[in-house]
Amino acid sequence: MEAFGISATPIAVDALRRELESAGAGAVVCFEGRVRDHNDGRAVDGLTYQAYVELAKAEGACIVAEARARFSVERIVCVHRVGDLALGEVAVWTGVSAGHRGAAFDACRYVIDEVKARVPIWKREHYVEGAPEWLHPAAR
Amino acid sequence: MEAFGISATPIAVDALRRELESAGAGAVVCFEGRVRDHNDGRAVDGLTYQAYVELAKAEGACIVAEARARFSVERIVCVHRVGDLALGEVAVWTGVSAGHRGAAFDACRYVIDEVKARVPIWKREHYVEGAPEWLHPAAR
Amino acid sequence: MNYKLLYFASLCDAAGCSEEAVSSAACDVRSLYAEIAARHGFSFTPEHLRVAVNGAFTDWEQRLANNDEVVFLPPVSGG
Amino acid sequence: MNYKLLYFASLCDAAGCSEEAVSSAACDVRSLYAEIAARHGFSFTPEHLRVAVNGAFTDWEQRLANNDEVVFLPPVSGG
Repeated sequence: MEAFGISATPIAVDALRRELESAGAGAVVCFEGRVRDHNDGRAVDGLTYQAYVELAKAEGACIVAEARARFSVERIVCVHRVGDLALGEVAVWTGVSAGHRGAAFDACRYVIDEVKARVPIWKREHYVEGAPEWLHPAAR
Repeated sequence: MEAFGISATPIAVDALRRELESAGAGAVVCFEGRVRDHNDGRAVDGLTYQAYVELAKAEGACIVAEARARFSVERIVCVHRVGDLALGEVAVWTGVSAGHRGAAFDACRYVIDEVKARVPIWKREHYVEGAPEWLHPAAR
Repeated sequence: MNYKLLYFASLCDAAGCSEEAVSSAACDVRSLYAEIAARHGFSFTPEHLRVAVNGAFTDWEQRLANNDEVVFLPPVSGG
Repeated sequence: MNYKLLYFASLCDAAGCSEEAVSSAACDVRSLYAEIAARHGFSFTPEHLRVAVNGAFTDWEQRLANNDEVVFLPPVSGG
Protein backbone atom coordinates (compact mmCIF):
# COMPACT_ATOMS: atom_id res chain seq x y z
CA MET A 1 0.00 0.00 0.00
CA GLU A 2 1.08 3.57 -0.71
CA ALA A 3 2.29 5.70 2.20
CA PHE A 4 -0.13 8.45 1.11
CA GLY A 5 -3.57 7.72 -0.26
CA ILE A 6 -6.82 9.35 -1.27
CA SER A 7 -9.98 7.45 -0.36
CA ALA A 8 -13.50 7.92 -1.69
CA THR A 9 -14.86 5.55 0.98
CA PRO A 10 -14.67 5.73 4.80
CA ILE A 11 -11.09 5.45 6.04
CA ALA A 12 -10.38 2.01 7.52
CA VAL A 13 -8.56 3.26 10.60
CA ASP A 14 -8.03 -0.14 12.21
CA ALA A 15 -6.44 -1.61 9.10
CA LEU A 16 -4.16 1.41 8.72
CA ARG A 17 -3.07 1.20 12.33
CA ARG A 18 -2.11 -2.44 11.88
CA GLU A 19 0.21 -1.42 9.05
CA LEU A 20 2.25 0.57 11.55
CA GLU A 21 3.10 -2.42 13.71
CA SER A 22 6.74 -3.40 13.68
CA ALA A 23 8.97 -5.21 16.17
CA GLY A 24 11.20 -2.17 16.55
CA ALA A 25 8.41 0.34 17.03
CA GLY A 26 8.20 1.43 20.65
CA ALA A 27 5.99 4.41 19.85
CA VAL A 28 2.96 4.88 17.62
CA VAL A 29 1.32 8.30 17.19
CA CYS A 30 -1.91 8.67 15.22
CA PHE A 31 -3.77 11.79 14.21
CA GLU A 32 -7.42 11.78 13.13
CA GLY A 33 -9.04 14.86 11.65
CA ARG A 34 -12.80 14.60 12.07
CA VAL A 35 -15.76 16.59 10.81
CA ARG A 36 -16.74 19.00 13.58
CA ASP A 37 -20.23 20.36 14.17
CA HIS A 38 -19.03 23.97 13.92
CA ASN A 39 -16.38 26.16 12.32
CA ASP A 40 -15.70 29.87 12.71
CA GLY A 41 -18.85 30.25 14.76
CA ARG A 42 -21.18 28.62 12.22
CA ALA A 43 -23.06 25.35 12.77
CA VAL A 44 -21.82 22.79 10.23
CA ASP A 45 -23.73 19.69 9.18
CA GLY A 46 -21.29 18.11 6.73
CA LEU A 47 -18.33 18.58 4.42
CA THR A 48 -17.42 17.76 0.86
CA TYR A 49 -13.75 17.25 -0.02
CA GLN A 50 -12.53 17.50 -3.59
CA ALA A 51 -8.99 16.58 -4.66
CA TYR A 52 -6.84 16.99 -7.72
CA VAL A 53 -6.09 13.33 -7.21
CA GLU A 54 -3.04 12.85 -9.41
CA LEU A 55 -1.15 15.80 -7.95
CA ALA A 56 -2.45 15.21 -4.41
CA LYS A 57 -0.98 11.70 -4.42
CA ALA A 58 2.36 12.95 -5.72
CA GLU A 59 2.56 15.81 -3.22
CA GLY A 60 1.45 13.57 -0.34
CA ALA A 61 4.12 11.01 -1.22
CA CYS A 62 6.67 13.81 -1.30
CA ILE A 63 5.65 14.97 2.21
CA VAL A 64 5.96 11.45 3.59
CA ALA A 65 9.43 11.13 2.02
CA GLU A 66 10.45 14.45 3.62
CA ALA A 67 9.24 13.22 7.03
CA ARG A 68 11.19 9.97 6.62
CA ALA A 69 14.34 11.97 5.85
CA ARG A 70 13.90 14.36 8.79
CA PHE A 71 12.83 12.00 11.57
CA SER A 72 13.96 8.57 12.69
CA VAL A 73 10.76 6.62 12.07
CA GLU A 74 9.74 3.11 11.11
CA ARG A 75 6.51 3.56 9.14
CA ILE A 76 4.28 6.43 8.02
CA VAL A 77 0.78 6.15 6.59
CA CYS A 78 -1.54 9.01 5.65
CA VAL A 79 -4.94 8.83 3.96
CA HIS A 80 -7.22 11.75 3.07
CA ARG A 81 -10.88 11.29 2.38
CA VAL A 82 -12.74 12.81 -0.59
CA GLY A 83 -16.47 13.09 -1.28
CA ASP A 84 -19.33 13.85 1.11
CA LEU A 85 -18.67 13.40 4.84
CA ALA A 86 -21.12 13.44 7.73
CA LEU A 87 -20.38 14.88 11.18
CA GLY A 88 -17.87 12.77 13.09
CA GLU A 89 -16.42 11.05 10.01
CA VAL A 90 -12.66 10.86 9.64
CA ALA A 91 -11.46 13.36 7.02
CA VAL A 92 -7.75 12.59 7.31
CA TRP A 93 -5.73 9.99 9.20
CA THR A 94 -1.98 10.00 9.78
CA GLY A 95 -0.07 7.36 11.73
CA VAL A 96 3.64 7.06 12.47
CA SER A 97 5.59 4.33 14.23
CA ALA A 98 9.11 4.89 15.54
CA GLY A 99 11.61 3.57 18.01
CA HIS A 100 11.03 6.54 20.30
CA ARG A 101 8.11 8.85 20.93
CA GLY A 102 9.77 12.15 20.08
CA ALA A 103 10.28 11.18 16.45
CA ALA A 104 6.79 9.67 16.22
CA PHE A 105 5.12 12.86 17.50
CA ASP A 106 7.27 15.17 15.39
CA ALA A 107 6.84 13.21 12.16
CA CYS A 108 3.07 12.87 12.63
CA ARG A 109 2.74 16.60 13.23
CA TYR A 110 4.97 17.39 10.25
CA VAL A 111 2.93 15.24 7.89
CA ILE A 112 -0.47 16.62 8.88
CA ASP A 113 0.77 20.23 8.91
CA GLU A 114 2.29 19.88 5.43
CA VAL A 115 -0.68 17.98 4.03
CA LYS A 116 -3.01 20.74 5.15
CA ALA A 117 -0.75 23.43 3.70
CA ARG A 118 0.30 21.87 0.39
CA VAL A 119 -1.82 18.99 -0.87
CA PRO A 120 -4.41 20.05 -3.48
CA ILE A 121 -7.57 19.13 -1.60
CA TRP A 122 -10.44 21.51 -0.96
CA LYS A 123 -13.18 21.54 1.64
CA ARG A 124 -16.75 22.69 1.02
CA GLU A 125 -18.62 23.33 4.26
CA HIS A 126 -22.34 22.67 4.45
CA TYR A 127 -24.04 24.84 7.06
CA VAL A 128 -27.17 24.32 9.09
CA GLU A 129 -28.23 27.73 7.73
CA GLY A 130 -27.13 29.26 4.44
CA ALA A 131 -25.43 28.10 1.25
CA PRO A 132 -22.36 25.86 1.34
CA GLU A 133 -18.97 27.46 0.75
CA TRP A 134 -15.59 26.35 -0.51
CA LEU A 135 -12.85 27.26 1.96
CA HIS A 136 -9.73 28.94 0.59
CA PRO A 137 -8.04 29.99 3.82
CA ALA A 138 -4.82 31.52 2.50
CA ALA A 139 -6.89 33.96 0.41
CA ARG A 140 -8.59 35.52 3.42
CA MET B 1 -14.51 5.83 33.45
CA GLU B 2 -11.48 7.50 35.04
CA ALA B 3 -9.31 9.72 32.83
CA PHE B 4 -6.24 7.81 34.06
CA GLY B 5 -6.27 4.09 34.69
CA ILE B 6 -4.03 1.14 35.49
CA SER B 7 -4.89 -2.11 33.74
CA ALA B 8 -3.74 -5.62 34.57
CA THR B 9 -5.23 -6.92 31.30
CA PRO B 10 -4.51 -5.93 27.67
CA ILE B 11 -5.50 -2.33 26.97
CA ALA B 12 -8.73 -2.14 24.96
CA VAL B 13 -7.53 0.50 22.52
CA ASP B 14 -10.67 0.58 20.36
CA ALA B 15 -12.97 1.13 23.33
CA LEU B 16 -10.72 3.91 24.66
CA ARG B 17 -10.64 5.63 21.29
CA ARG B 18 -14.43 5.64 21.14
CA GLU B 19 -14.49 7.51 24.45
CA LEU B 20 -12.73 10.40 22.74
CA GLU B 21 -15.47 10.97 20.19
CA SER B 22 -17.34 14.22 20.59
CA ALA B 23 -19.24 16.43 18.16
CA GLY B 24 -16.87 19.34 18.76
CA ALA B 25 -13.67 17.33 18.36
CA GLY B 26 -12.02 18.10 15.05
CA ALA B 27 -8.73 16.50 16.08
CA VAL B 28 -7.85 13.27 17.86
CA VAL B 29 -4.24 12.39 18.70
CA CYS B 30 -3.36 9.00 20.17
CA PHE B 31 -0.06 7.72 21.50
CA GLU B 32 0.69 4.02 21.97
CA GLY B 33 3.82 2.86 23.76
CA ARG B 34 4.60 -0.70 22.70
CA VAL B 35 7.06 -3.32 23.86
CA ARG B 36 10.05 -3.17 21.50
CA ASP B 37 12.33 -6.06 20.67
CA HIS B 38 15.43 -4.17 21.81
CA ASN B 39 16.60 -1.47 24.21
CA ASP B 40 20.02 0.09 24.68
CA GLY B 41 21.50 -2.44 22.29
CA ARG B 42 20.14 -5.52 24.06
CA ALA B 43 17.60 -7.94 22.58
CA VAL B 44 14.44 -7.84 24.71
CA ASP B 45 11.81 -10.56 24.81
CA GLY B 46 9.29 -9.08 27.22
CA LEU B 47 8.62 -6.63 30.04
CA THR B 48 7.04 -6.65 33.46
CA TYR B 49 5.48 -3.44 34.78
CA GLN B 50 4.85 -2.93 38.47
CA ALA B 51 2.88 0.01 39.88
CA TYR B 52 2.25 1.54 43.27
CA VAL B 53 -1.36 1.54 42.14
CA GLU B 54 -2.94 3.91 44.67
CA LEU B 55 -0.37 6.66 44.13
CA ALA B 56 -0.06 6.00 40.39
CA LYS B 57 -3.78 6.62 39.91
CA ALA B 58 -3.66 9.82 41.94
CA GLU B 59 -0.58 11.15 40.14
CA GLY B 60 -1.99 10.17 36.72
CA ALA B 61 -5.26 11.97 37.48
CA CYS B 62 -3.24 15.01 38.53
CA ILE B 63 -1.33 15.01 35.21
CA VAL B 64 -4.56 14.79 33.22
CA ALA B 65 -5.98 17.72 35.21
CA GLU B 66 -2.83 19.75 34.50
CA ALA B 67 -3.16 19.02 30.76
CA ARG B 68 -6.82 20.05 30.81
CA ALA B 69 -5.86 23.34 32.45
CA ARG B 70 -3.00 24.06 30.01
CA PHE B 71 -4.54 23.06 26.68
CA SER B 72 -7.94 23.59 25.09
CA VAL B 73 -9.07 19.99 24.81
CA GLU B 74 -12.30 18.02 24.87
CA ARG B 75 -11.34 14.64 26.35
CA ILE B 76 -8.21 12.95 27.66
CA VAL B 77 -7.81 9.27 28.44
CA CYS B 78 -4.64 7.49 29.56
CA VAL B 79 -4.20 3.87 30.62
CA HIS B 80 -0.97 2.18 31.71
CA ARG B 81 -0.58 -1.57 31.72
CA VAL B 82 0.89 -3.59 34.59
CA GLY B 83 2.01 -7.22 34.73
CA ASP B 84 3.85 -9.30 32.13
CA LEU B 85 3.83 -8.02 28.54
CA ALA B 86 4.95 -9.77 25.37
CA LEU B 87 6.68 -8.04 22.43
CA GLY B 88 4.31 -5.72 20.57
CA GLU B 89 1.82 -5.36 23.42
CA VAL B 90 0.61 -1.89 24.32
CA ALA B 91 2.28 -0.70 27.55
CA VAL B 92 0.64 2.72 27.70
CA TRP B 93 -2.06 4.43 25.66
CA THR B 94 -2.93 8.14 25.70
CA GLY B 95 -5.62 9.76 23.58
CA VAL B 96 -6.75 13.37 23.38
CA SER B 97 -9.58 14.97 21.44
CA ALA B 98 -9.75 18.72 20.84
CA GLY B 99 -11.27 21.30 18.56
CA HIS B 100 -7.92 21.88 16.86
CA ARG B 101 -4.88 19.73 16.26
CA GLY B 102 -2.30 21.89 18.01
CA ALA B 103 -3.91 21.42 21.42
CA ALA B 104 -4.49 17.72 20.78
CA PHE B 105 -0.82 17.09 19.91
CA ASP B 106 0.50 19.23 22.75
CA ALA B 107 -1.77 17.74 25.42
CA CYS B 108 -1.05 14.16 24.30
CA ARG B 109 2.69 14.82 24.41
CA TYR B 110 2.40 16.51 27.80
CA VAL B 111 0.51 13.61 29.35
CA ILE B 112 2.86 10.89 28.13
CA ASP B 113 6.00 12.88 29.02
CA GLU B 114 4.73 13.55 32.55
CA VAL B 115 3.45 10.00 33.05
CA LYS B 116 6.86 8.62 32.16
CA ALA B 117 8.61 11.09 34.45
CA ARG B 118 6.35 11.06 37.49
CA VAL B 119 3.94 8.15 37.81
CA PRO B 120 5.22 5.40 40.14
CA ILE B 121 5.44 2.55 37.64
CA TRP B 122 8.56 0.49 37.04
CA LYS B 123 9.69 -1.61 34.12
CA ARG B 124 11.61 -4.86 34.37
CA GLU B 125 13.20 -5.86 31.08
CA HIS B 126 13.56 -9.52 30.19
CA TYR B 127 16.47 -10.13 27.84
CA VAL B 128 17.09 -12.82 25.28
CA GLU B 129 20.40 -13.36 27.10
CA GLY B 130 21.06 -12.64 30.78
CA ALA B 131 19.03 -11.92 33.90
CA PRO B 132 16.10 -9.47 33.85
CA GLU B 133 16.68 -6.00 35.25
CA TRP B 134 14.55 -3.25 36.77
CA LEU B 135 15.10 0.05 35.00
CA HIS B 136 15.70 3.12 37.16
CA PRO B 137 16.76 5.61 34.51
CA ALA B 138 17.22 8.76 36.60
CA ALA B 139 19.72 6.87 38.78
CA ARG B 140 22.12 6.20 35.90
CA MET C 1 -2.48 26.06 -29.26
CA ASN C 2 -4.85 23.64 -27.57
CA TYR C 3 -4.89 23.17 -23.81
CA LYS C 4 -6.89 21.06 -21.41
CA LEU C 5 -7.86 22.95 -18.25
CA LEU C 6 -9.13 21.40 -14.99
CA TYR C 7 -11.02 23.44 -12.39
CA PHE C 8 -11.41 22.70 -8.70
CA ALA C 9 -13.42 24.08 -5.78
CA SER C 10 -14.57 27.70 -6.21
CA LEU C 11 -12.87 27.97 -9.62
CA CYS C 12 -14.98 25.04 -10.78
CA ASP C 13 -18.10 26.85 -9.57
CA ALA C 14 -17.02 30.09 -11.27
CA ALA C 15 -16.12 28.39 -14.54
CA GLY C 16 -19.30 26.33 -14.47
CA CYS C 17 -17.38 23.20 -15.45
CA SER C 18 -14.69 20.90 -14.04
CA GLU C 19 -12.70 20.82 -17.25
CA GLU C 20 -12.62 22.40 -20.67
CA ALA C 21 -10.59 22.28 -23.87
CA VAL C 22 -9.40 25.73 -24.90
CA SER C 23 -7.76 27.04 -27.98
CA SER C 24 -5.56 30.04 -27.16
CA ALA C 25 -2.74 32.19 -28.49
CA ALA C 26 -1.27 32.32 -24.96
CA CYS C 27 1.97 30.41 -24.78
CA ASP C 28 2.86 30.71 -21.10
CA VAL C 29 0.95 30.05 -17.90
CA ARG C 30 0.57 33.68 -16.84
CA SER C 31 -0.89 34.79 -20.17
CA LEU C 32 -3.24 31.85 -20.29
CA TYR C 33 -4.53 32.62 -16.77
CA ALA C 34 -5.15 36.28 -17.66
CA GLU C 35 -7.25 35.20 -20.59
CA ILE C 36 -9.18 32.51 -18.74
CA ALA C 37 -9.73 34.61 -15.60
CA ALA C 38 -11.18 37.44 -17.68
CA ARG C 39 -13.51 35.10 -19.53
CA HIS C 40 -14.81 33.32 -16.38
CA GLY C 41 -14.62 36.31 -14.03
CA PHE C 42 -12.19 34.61 -11.62
CA SER C 43 -11.47 36.87 -8.65
CA PHE C 44 -8.13 35.28 -7.70
CA THR C 45 -4.93 36.97 -8.82
CA PRO C 46 -1.89 34.79 -9.56
CA GLU C 47 -0.46 35.63 -6.11
CA HIS C 48 -3.31 33.63 -4.55
CA LEU C 49 -3.01 30.62 -6.81
CA ARG C 50 -0.58 27.87 -7.58
CA VAL C 51 -0.32 26.34 -11.00
CA ALA C 52 0.33 22.81 -12.25
CA VAL C 53 1.14 21.64 -15.76
CA ASN C 54 0.78 17.98 -16.68
CA GLY C 55 0.32 16.95 -13.06
CA ALA C 56 3.29 18.78 -11.52
CA PHE C 57 3.55 22.15 -9.76
CA THR C 58 5.30 24.76 -11.84
CA ASP C 59 5.72 28.55 -11.97
CA TRP C 60 3.86 31.31 -13.76
CA GLU C 61 6.60 31.82 -16.37
CA GLN C 62 6.37 28.21 -17.58
CA ARG C 63 6.11 27.99 -21.40
CA LEU C 64 3.27 25.81 -22.62
CA ALA C 65 3.24 23.13 -25.30
CA ASN C 66 0.33 22.01 -27.42
CA ASN C 67 -2.07 19.69 -25.54
CA ASP C 68 -0.67 20.54 -22.08
CA GLU C 69 -3.00 19.95 -19.13
CA VAL C 70 -3.04 23.17 -17.10
CA VAL C 71 -4.57 23.58 -13.63
CA PHE C 72 -4.90 26.79 -11.60
CA LEU C 73 -5.12 25.80 -7.94
CA PRO C 74 -6.97 27.98 -5.44
CA PRO C 75 -5.72 27.95 -1.81
CA VAL C 76 -6.09 24.44 -0.41
CA SER C 77 -8.18 23.48 2.62
CA GLY C 78 -7.68 19.77 3.21
CA GLY C 79 -7.52 18.19 6.63
CA MET D 1 6.38 3.40 66.56
CA ASN D 2 4.98 0.96 64.08
CA TYR D 3 5.12 1.56 60.34
CA LYS D 4 4.01 -0.35 57.28
CA LEU D 5 6.55 -0.21 54.46
CA LEU D 6 5.91 -1.11 50.81
CA TYR D 7 8.74 -1.94 48.41
CA PHE D 8 8.73 -1.72 44.61
CA ALA D 9 11.00 -2.76 41.77
CA SER D 10 14.69 -3.13 42.74
CA LEU D 11 13.96 -2.13 46.33
CA CYS D 12 11.54 -5.03 46.53
CA ASP D 13 14.25 -7.37 45.24
CA ALA D 14 16.81 -5.95 47.71
CA ALA D 15 14.44 -6.14 50.69
CA GLY D 16 13.30 -9.61 49.70
CA CYS D 17 9.67 -8.67 50.32
CA SER D 18 7.01 -6.34 48.91
CA GLU D 19 5.91 -5.10 52.32
CA GLU D 20 6.86 -5.36 55.93
CA ALA D 21 5.71 -4.10 59.32
CA VAL D 22 8.54 -2.39 61.20
CA SER D 23 8.89 -1.15 64.72
CA SER D 24 11.31 1.77 64.88
CA ALA D 25 12.45 4.67 67.03
CA ALA D 26 12.74 6.83 63.89
CA CYS D 27 10.10 9.54 63.84
CA ASP D 28 10.75 11.20 60.45
CA VAL D 29 11.11 9.86 56.93
CA ARG D 30 14.84 10.52 56.56
CA SER D 31 15.74 8.71 59.79
CA LEU D 32 13.53 5.79 58.94
CA TYR D 33 15.14 5.43 55.51
CA ALA D 34 18.64 5.49 57.00
CA GLU D 35 17.70 2.65 59.31
CA ILE D 36 15.91 0.58 56.65
CA ALA D 37 18.56 1.18 53.96
CA ALA D 38 21.29 -0.01 56.32
CA ARG D 39 19.37 -3.13 57.27
CA HIS D 40 18.53 -4.14 53.66
CA GLY D 41 21.68 -2.81 52.01
CA PHE D 42 19.82 -0.39 49.72
CA SER D 43 22.26 1.38 47.42
CA PHE D 44 20.05 4.41 46.69
CA THR D 45 20.66 7.61 48.62
CA PRO D 46 17.66 9.88 49.38
CA GLU D 47 18.63 12.12 46.43
CA HIS D 48 17.73 9.28 44.07
CA LEU D 49 14.42 8.43 45.70
CA ARG D 50 11.04 9.98 46.27
CA VAL D 51 8.98 9.20 49.31
CA ALA D 52 5.26 8.78 49.92
CA VAL D 53 3.37 8.58 53.20
CA ASN D 54 -0.17 7.23 53.31
CA GLY D 55 -0.46 7.30 49.52
CA ALA D 56 0.76 10.86 48.85
CA PHE D 57 4.17 12.21 47.88
CA THR D 58 5.89 14.04 50.69
CA ASP D 59 9.37 15.26 51.64
CA TRP D 60 12.21 13.73 53.65
CA GLU D 61 11.60 15.93 56.70
CA GLN D 62 8.01 14.67 57.10
CA ARG D 63 7.26 13.61 60.71
CA LEU D 64 5.73 10.19 61.02
CA ALA D 65 2.76 8.98 63.06
CA ASN D 66 2.11 5.55 64.43
CA ASN D 67 0.82 3.11 61.75
CA ASP D 68 1.81 5.34 58.81
CA GLU D 69 2.30 3.59 55.48
CA VAL D 70 5.70 4.67 54.14
CA VAL D 71 7.03 4.01 50.64
CA PHE D 72 10.50 4.81 49.27
CA LEU D 73 10.16 5.11 45.50
CA PRO D 74 13.10 4.33 43.22
CA PRO D 75 13.34 6.26 39.91
CA VAL D 76 10.31 5.40 37.79
CA SER D 77 10.40 3.79 34.35
CA GLY D 78 6.83 3.56 33.12
CA GLY D 79 5.82 4.06 29.51
